[in-house]
Amino acid sequence: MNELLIIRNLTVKFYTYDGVVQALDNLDLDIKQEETFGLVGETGCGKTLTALSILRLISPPGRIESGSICFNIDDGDEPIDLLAIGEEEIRAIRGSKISMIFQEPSSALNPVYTIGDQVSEVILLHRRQELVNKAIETITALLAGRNSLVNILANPMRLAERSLYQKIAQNPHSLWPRIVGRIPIMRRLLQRLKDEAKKMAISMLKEVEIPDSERVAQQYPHQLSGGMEQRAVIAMALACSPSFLIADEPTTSLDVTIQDQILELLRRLKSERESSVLYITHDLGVAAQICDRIGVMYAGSLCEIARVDDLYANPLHPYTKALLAAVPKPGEEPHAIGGTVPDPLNLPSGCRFHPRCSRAIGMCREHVPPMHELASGHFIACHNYQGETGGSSC
Amino acid sequence: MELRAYIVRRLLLIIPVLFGVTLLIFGLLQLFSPVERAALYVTDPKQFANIAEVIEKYGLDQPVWVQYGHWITEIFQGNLGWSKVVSQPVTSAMLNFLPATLELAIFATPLIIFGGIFLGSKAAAHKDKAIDHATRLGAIVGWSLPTFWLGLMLLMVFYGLFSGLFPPERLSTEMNIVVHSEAFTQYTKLHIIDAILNGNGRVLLDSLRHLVLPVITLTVVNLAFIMRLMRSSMLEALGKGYILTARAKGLDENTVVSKHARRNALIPVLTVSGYIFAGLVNGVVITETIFNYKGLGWWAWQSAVNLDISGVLGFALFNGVLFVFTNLVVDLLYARIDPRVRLGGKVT
Amino acid sequence: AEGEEVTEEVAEPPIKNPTIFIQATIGDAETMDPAYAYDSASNEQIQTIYDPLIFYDGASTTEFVPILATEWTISEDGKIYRFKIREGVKFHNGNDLTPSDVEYSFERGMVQDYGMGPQWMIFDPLLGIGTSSRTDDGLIPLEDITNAVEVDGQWVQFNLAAPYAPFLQILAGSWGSIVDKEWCIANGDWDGTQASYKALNDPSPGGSPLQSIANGTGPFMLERWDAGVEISLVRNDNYWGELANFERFITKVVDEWTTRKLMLEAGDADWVYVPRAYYGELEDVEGLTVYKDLPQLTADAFFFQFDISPESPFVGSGQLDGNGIPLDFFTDIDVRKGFAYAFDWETFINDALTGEGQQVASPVIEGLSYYNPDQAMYYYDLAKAEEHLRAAWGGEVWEKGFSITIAYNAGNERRKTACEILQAGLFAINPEFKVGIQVQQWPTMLRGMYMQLLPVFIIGWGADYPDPHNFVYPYMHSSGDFSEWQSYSNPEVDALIEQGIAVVDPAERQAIYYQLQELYIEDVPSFIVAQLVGRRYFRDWVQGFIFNSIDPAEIGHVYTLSKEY
Amino acid sequence: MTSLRFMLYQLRRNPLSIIGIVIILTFIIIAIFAPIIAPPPEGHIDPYMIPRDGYSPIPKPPNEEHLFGTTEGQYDIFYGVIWGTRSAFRVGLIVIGVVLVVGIVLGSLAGYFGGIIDEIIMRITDIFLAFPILILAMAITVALGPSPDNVIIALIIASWPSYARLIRGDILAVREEDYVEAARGMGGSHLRIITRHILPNSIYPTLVMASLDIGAVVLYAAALSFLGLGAQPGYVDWGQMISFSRNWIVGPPGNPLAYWYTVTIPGLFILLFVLGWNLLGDAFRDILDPRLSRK
Amino acid sequence: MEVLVETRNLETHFPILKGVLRRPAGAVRAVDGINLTIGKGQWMGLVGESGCGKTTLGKTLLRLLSPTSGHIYFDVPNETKDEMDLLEESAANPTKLQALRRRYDLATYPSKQLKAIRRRMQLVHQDPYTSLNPRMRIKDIVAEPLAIHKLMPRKQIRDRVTEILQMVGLTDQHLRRYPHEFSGGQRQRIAIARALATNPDFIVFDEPTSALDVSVQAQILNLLGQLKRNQELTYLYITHNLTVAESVCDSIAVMYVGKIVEIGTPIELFHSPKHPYSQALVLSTPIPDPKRKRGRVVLPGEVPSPTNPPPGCRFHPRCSRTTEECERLEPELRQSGNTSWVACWHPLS
Ligand SMILES: Nc1ncnc2c1ncn2[C@@H]1O[C@H](COP(=O)(O)OP(=O)(O)OP(=O)(O)O)[C@@H](O)[C@H]1O
Ligand SMILES: Nc1ncnc2c1ncn2[C@@H]1O[C@H](COP(=O)(O)OP(=O)(O)OP(=O)(O)O)[C@@H](O)[C@H]1O
Ligand SMILES: [Mg+2]
Ligand SMILES: [Mg+2]
Repeated sequence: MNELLIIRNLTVKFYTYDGVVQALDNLDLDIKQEETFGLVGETGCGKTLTALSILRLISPPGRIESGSICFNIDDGDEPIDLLAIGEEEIRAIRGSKISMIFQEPSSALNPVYTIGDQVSEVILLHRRQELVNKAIETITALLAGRNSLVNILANPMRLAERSLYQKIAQNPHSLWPRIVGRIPIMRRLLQRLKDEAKKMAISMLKEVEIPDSERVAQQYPHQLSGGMEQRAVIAMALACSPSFLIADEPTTSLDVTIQDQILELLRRLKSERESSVLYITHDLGVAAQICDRIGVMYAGSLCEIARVDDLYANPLHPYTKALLAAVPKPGEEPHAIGGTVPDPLNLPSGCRFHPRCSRAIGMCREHVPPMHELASGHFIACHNYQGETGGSSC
Repeated sequence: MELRAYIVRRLLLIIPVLFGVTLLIFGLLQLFSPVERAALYVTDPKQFANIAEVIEKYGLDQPVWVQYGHWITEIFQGNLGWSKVVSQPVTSAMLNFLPATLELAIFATPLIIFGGIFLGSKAAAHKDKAIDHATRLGAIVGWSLPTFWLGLMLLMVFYGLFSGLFPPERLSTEMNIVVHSEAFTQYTKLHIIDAILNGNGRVLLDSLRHLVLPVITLTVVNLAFIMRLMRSSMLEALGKGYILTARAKGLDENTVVSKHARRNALIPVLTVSGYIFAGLVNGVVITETIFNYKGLGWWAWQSAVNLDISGVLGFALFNGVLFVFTNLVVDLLYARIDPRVRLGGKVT
Repeated sequence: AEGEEVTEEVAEPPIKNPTIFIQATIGDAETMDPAYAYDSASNEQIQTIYDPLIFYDGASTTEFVPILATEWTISEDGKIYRFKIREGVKFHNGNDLTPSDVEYSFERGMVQDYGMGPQWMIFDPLLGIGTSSRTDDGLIPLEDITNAVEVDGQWVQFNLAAPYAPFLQILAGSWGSIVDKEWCIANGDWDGTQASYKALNDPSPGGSPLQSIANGTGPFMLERWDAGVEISLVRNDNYWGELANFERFITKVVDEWTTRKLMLEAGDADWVYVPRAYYGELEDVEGLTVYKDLPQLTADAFFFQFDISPESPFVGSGQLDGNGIPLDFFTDIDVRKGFAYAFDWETFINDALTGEGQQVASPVIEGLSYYNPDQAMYYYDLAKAEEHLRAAWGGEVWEKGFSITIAYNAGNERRKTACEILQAGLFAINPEFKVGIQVQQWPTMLRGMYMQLLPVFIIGWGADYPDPHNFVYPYMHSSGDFSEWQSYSNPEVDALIEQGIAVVDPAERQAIYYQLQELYIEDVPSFIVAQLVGRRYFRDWVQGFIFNSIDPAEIGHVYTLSKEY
Repeated sequence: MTSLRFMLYQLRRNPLSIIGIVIILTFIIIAIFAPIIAPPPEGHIDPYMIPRDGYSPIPKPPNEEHLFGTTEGQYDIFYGVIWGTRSAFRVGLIVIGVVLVVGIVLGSLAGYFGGIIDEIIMRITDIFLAFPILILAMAITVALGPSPDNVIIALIIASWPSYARLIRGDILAVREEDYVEAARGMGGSHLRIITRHILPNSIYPTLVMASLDIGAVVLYAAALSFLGLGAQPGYVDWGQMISFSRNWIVGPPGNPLAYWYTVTIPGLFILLFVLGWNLLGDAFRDILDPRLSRK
Repeated sequence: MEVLVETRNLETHFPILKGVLRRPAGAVRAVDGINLTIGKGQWMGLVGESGCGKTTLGKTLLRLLSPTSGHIYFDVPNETKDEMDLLEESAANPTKLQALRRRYDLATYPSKQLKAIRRRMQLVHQDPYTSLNPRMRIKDIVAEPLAIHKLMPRKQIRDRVTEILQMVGLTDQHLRRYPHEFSGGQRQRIAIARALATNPDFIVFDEPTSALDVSVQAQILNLLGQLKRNQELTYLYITHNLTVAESVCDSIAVMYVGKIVEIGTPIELFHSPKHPYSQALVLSTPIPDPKRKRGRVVLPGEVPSPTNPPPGCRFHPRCSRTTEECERLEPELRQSGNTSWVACWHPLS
């Protein structure tokens, strides 16, 4: 399987008044084609930041300090470094090739626009060519229609529309739509595109199993339940069939039964579209259910990456182990991890987990453990396993 | 639909408020003793001989509620009393002076609102850049400026150094004669509009010239207010989740700001438009006074300093009513912009 | 020398608005109804729109020229005045002037008798001093009014209740304007009936049918009254006499001095009202003509309260213990004299009035008949003041000191300064003489005077007609406007005043008024702070200004003015 | 203590707020040392009345005797602006102080208890809020008669409703907070809940507004004085001093700016005073903004 | 088993105001007829989906909300309860009934009487970031209940505060700090300390760990278990996390739209749920074990609005076993085993 996304040495810092926060520290991560990669970890460990970095959406005072994020747009092409391309290019990728679902559906939707508007916005933006072609088709069909009075009156207008759309079709970057869009009355000429986009949006809503999607398209976010909102957000993210979908805790604010529905939906859509997913969660249960591979994060860096069965059956890193032990199980008291998550302004030296680690050795205090492959597909960053290959140590 | 009930409720609430407004105003009137109130009719001590007669004639020594009854009945008949300073009934004084103030407001309000919104969003979109600092500083200084002082400073410059460029009053003498001549029809009494309707460029130019200084004075302070508010609410809107969503969609920054952030940022701005209105009225009083621009504000000031109680109270009442209705309009606009209000769910 | 002349001619700017006379003043007219109007702004407009029977001859206040009356006679006993009415005069609406219009004008005035209007001046001579249409028993009979003025052919006769020396002066005022009977009745004014008398008597402000409309015989006609903004009069091209020099006469209300000043400097106004404080500012401005030292028939005075109300908050402890004054404090003449000597006229006139004023002894001020220029008066002399105050109240005042509060009306800086000067003078004599100064709203101050709350107050009187009676009565008569408030009463003075108005012989009158002036100084019920003298600033292209001290208009009669170099 | 130190730290960080602090401190010093900076002349009875040097109406330009010149009527501008600081503080602090107390009491009653009390109080505020502050204050001063005290009363009457409203709103928000419910669950009395839990957490926006409003109140008072509805002539009051300059805006034709000092100097004092409070209030707002405070 | 808390037909409705006059037009029936018995020393779990009324029930039990109808008995002998029921049925002696209710029925307590009982029951909120007054120091927060109830002189309060803080794993150093200086887990400990201050008998926990990370959640759960053992406490533990409830509770009540649909021990509930809703809940709970993929039945639809719940069994629109009976009649909560109750016409077996 090919790598879809390769993150190398990603470092993100926040320059706050109180000091510099090293939020991501030399993060390395590969995501393969058509896989679901889970990113788990406690609050504040940098999961969301990793996702935002991929889309280059980190806003001040945060800054991507170094690293590269290579993304394979189409099979075979040279992968491009998302951090090196221009603003225009990254915008063309956002929402069409890579899209994102946010944690809180109610805040991810703009309260003053209808669901339909918000979904069709992304379609209008990235699938213009398609829309234009469809529109031209419709107009041509209309022009060929019967010579009724209405048609006679409307045809000149339609001709103008068609020539405008043809101009756009010939040159997608043509300035025409922008010019026309600015002029109040002329704006109507673009209405057909919007209508087409609306139609596509509605079919998209249908696809995410929203009942009565025509009506929902005309509703405002506050009129929907959390589960429906999240479906709308998913529809928005998938509207342009991205090859890479980032889902940042998409079910955390939902109930288990609804969560179940959403997970099922994501699973289905993913397999239908053959895309890759970066699934961020802090729920180890959910991760176990949906991911192919999992990366465990702690305080801005990854400590273990493994296939899902491998990780749950055979966790190696002390943090992973502790995390799994902390999950409540019937009949037994959960095992707590001692200590607290470090202050991001004041990260411990060496391995960031060492103050809480029962197996910390002298080296842990001074050196950051590098990530290495212990068994095939099982990566770990811990001094305890340095030099070993394969097998388990405990 | 809930919205309709909401509007009806708002309209019904206006009744007790207006009733309270009349009570408050009448209460203020009671701060004067009967002799003093009678003396309000007196401009010269020689007229004072008949004071007892005046007290009796106007029933100034009657019980408060009887007086209130009379007063409110008169008000219901549209009689707000006699405005001494302009020698006409208060109602017709208001009608006569309204066009001038309206003309001022017609120019100042869009400047304030659109200017404030534009600059505020610009500043927020370029947070911590030079333009942001400049607007912030401008806003805070502008907001601290005493209107009357600004007016006087403008006077100092434009009457003293560039005298004649932006003259006082509403029209020059010649143009005033033109406006009142038979050849010129006063459709609206708003000179600008009338000039356009009559196709008279000279009147148009002249009245514009006369508007410049008052409009500047009126605009600066309120513009600063809106600008500040817009900036902060824009910043807040820009921090919301849906902005991130919009960016993640691949929208360019301009669209993100103008489509997604601005509309939401406008909501808090709208809720304070009542204050803008109040600011305008406050400003109008001072501005018109300074520039001898004969409008409602000038009249209110004249009434106040000349103790023309009917004038002051009439103006206050007029304002009260206008303000209550302005707020109603604001509420409706609010409902228009924010679907959460329009479609129920957040109506409080 | 030749070159110089040329430059001078070039320096003369072209006349702005040559066919219009524009004045900028403060305060708008209150009404256009001649019977109702009692403020100079209204009077000024009315006297250009309407004509009286007679008018002052130029600057004189005692000589008259015929206007709507071509001739007049006064009976021997001074009780019957007859006027022959001019023929061929038309009102602005085209109606002819008839003697019955004249009769109607005066009777209508008395019928209306606005409580705070000028009609007392008509009632006084025609129906006896102190009368008005309203009595405790209701309105006086209509016959009393209609009998007072009678038409006799082309003549109109006034039947006076008693001789009344200044009657002609009264007729020359704007309340003597002649209105069009027919037009008035058509506009809802008095139609001669009792019912209409009742309905129209003592209207509320603005309640007169003629409030904002006008139809006179005067040289100008009311074109537009934009209340609070401006009044525009146009020339009456059918005027019976010579036509006025201007097509329009515009009066703008401009409260802001700076604006008025700029208007005058730019020539946008031909005359503006200049508060005396700003005389200096116009001193060196080119293109202006100034008329100086014009005595005004108005005088401010400090009044002492002889019987302070026990409710007064201005008497401190209410006792002579250094922290207040007793309620009858000013009944001691030494106190009054001490106060009078403690006032520094020189400073007041030179500083506060910038020299534009003069000290006068009594209410009979310069410009009135029988003014005695040689009357002795008080002067600033702290030693004399001390002498009197030491003597006052058996020396107790000096020993314990006192504390009082004096009041002036808000907005009158001149009076405030006068109070401060008095305060400083008394303080300089004895630091225990503490005078507080209280600013009061006009109605509050009126109430204070009326209810006798104010121990000392400063206020002034302006002439209604140029006769000493109009001044001695309010200042000195026990039922005069001010002296009644003061509870000042001197039977000798009262008798003299009543005699003074009833005699016709000028010599006799002179003796009486000289004696009153003397008595005023002796008694010091109040003391005059100053008689103002004023200035008029015109554009230099305005010609024909005639100063008459009684003229309500500061520009004089616009009819006499013209614009030319 | 910690939060105070934190606040000071934040204040220090913001250069504009430093300027604000410096301005206000300067004014405080001026107000305290007014008798030393501008000593009243001997025999001057009331130090709150500006001493006059003669009675001439024509202003005199700055000279040795009168540092900032004199206004019309020969009131000393320097003395006036220095002592005017005191009356500015007096108006600002008294009005805001009283309004805060009234607003807190009524706002708490309305916000905490809700129901009919709320309805009544809010309708009353509606009535008052139907008037722009300046207009209502204008009407009240006219009715009470102009004097510095009446200006204060008028401004209090005109401005308490907005405070009551603001506090009510904030209390409504805080009333539903979990810690308030926790206090109720412990059996805490209404008074205790209001004073210990609700007010400390809802009062800050109001305090910010109050600090901003001190400037605004002084502006209103000055505007009233300017319109001739404030103190009696000669009282140490900036607004009134500007009104003295009103007829001297434009000098004689050759020298239009001859009397610049009469309007510029008192105006600058007002501007700086208001600006100082605004800067300070702004800084406070930034600091107390929950989004900016540390987690 | 000795009963500590018992509710009978407890209902809490929130009126919905509508129209011009803001008249009530319907109600949110958040708690709609609940009979729940919690034994002394029991750790009772309450699970259900968002909005089903868990919090409302918890708060009503503590009388932080006033019930619309029904009775709440706190530490009342069974005989008294029965007596009251009898009296009510017979309507024989209304005055006596009223007197008894005044005395024993928490639902009718006036606020004065409530204060006394508040000492004995406490609430711990879901979000430790909002449940502590940000402007009070820790020592004042924990001391506040003691001060309110004037349980001890001032001097002793300090010692007691230290003692309680130690009990929840905090030290003296923390006394003078403000809440924002603590992490979420520590804050929740402080909230627990505050609840413990007055030595209560009964504590309601409203999702105390849902805002916390798993590792911290484990700490808190351990602490709760420990405290319960040492202090003889009774818990009502509200959660939507079934795994947590399963691991710690003695008994679990499942709530659906204002009603309790099933009560049982964790083992019963997880291994043989009787109500189809409980079953769906159990099945949709993700298990942190990729190998244990359950037989998945995705529950269709959403939780109905409590404003107008479906007639009959509230679950019938989402249930696969619906019959005509379910649509018409509302099932009662019936005992189905020793420790289990269920409200279903067709319970699973
Ligand atoms: N605006 C900011 N200023 C300072 N630090 C920030 C900012 N935003 C994020 N960080 C830092 O970045 C770290 C990672 O944040 P991120 O949102 O990626 O965490 P997360 O793992 O997604 O947590 P959660 O599970 O709560 O969503 C945080 O610990 C915080 O210290
Ligand atoms: N004060 C209130 N006024 C009106 N409705 C309320 C109020 N409090 C709660 N509700 C409604 O009552 C229902 C039950 O709410 P409750 O908070 O008890 O649910 P919950 O089970 O605790 O949910 P969650 O898991 O989200 O905390 C909800 O529909 C809610 O909207
Ligand atoms: Mg996150
Ligand atoms: Mg809850």
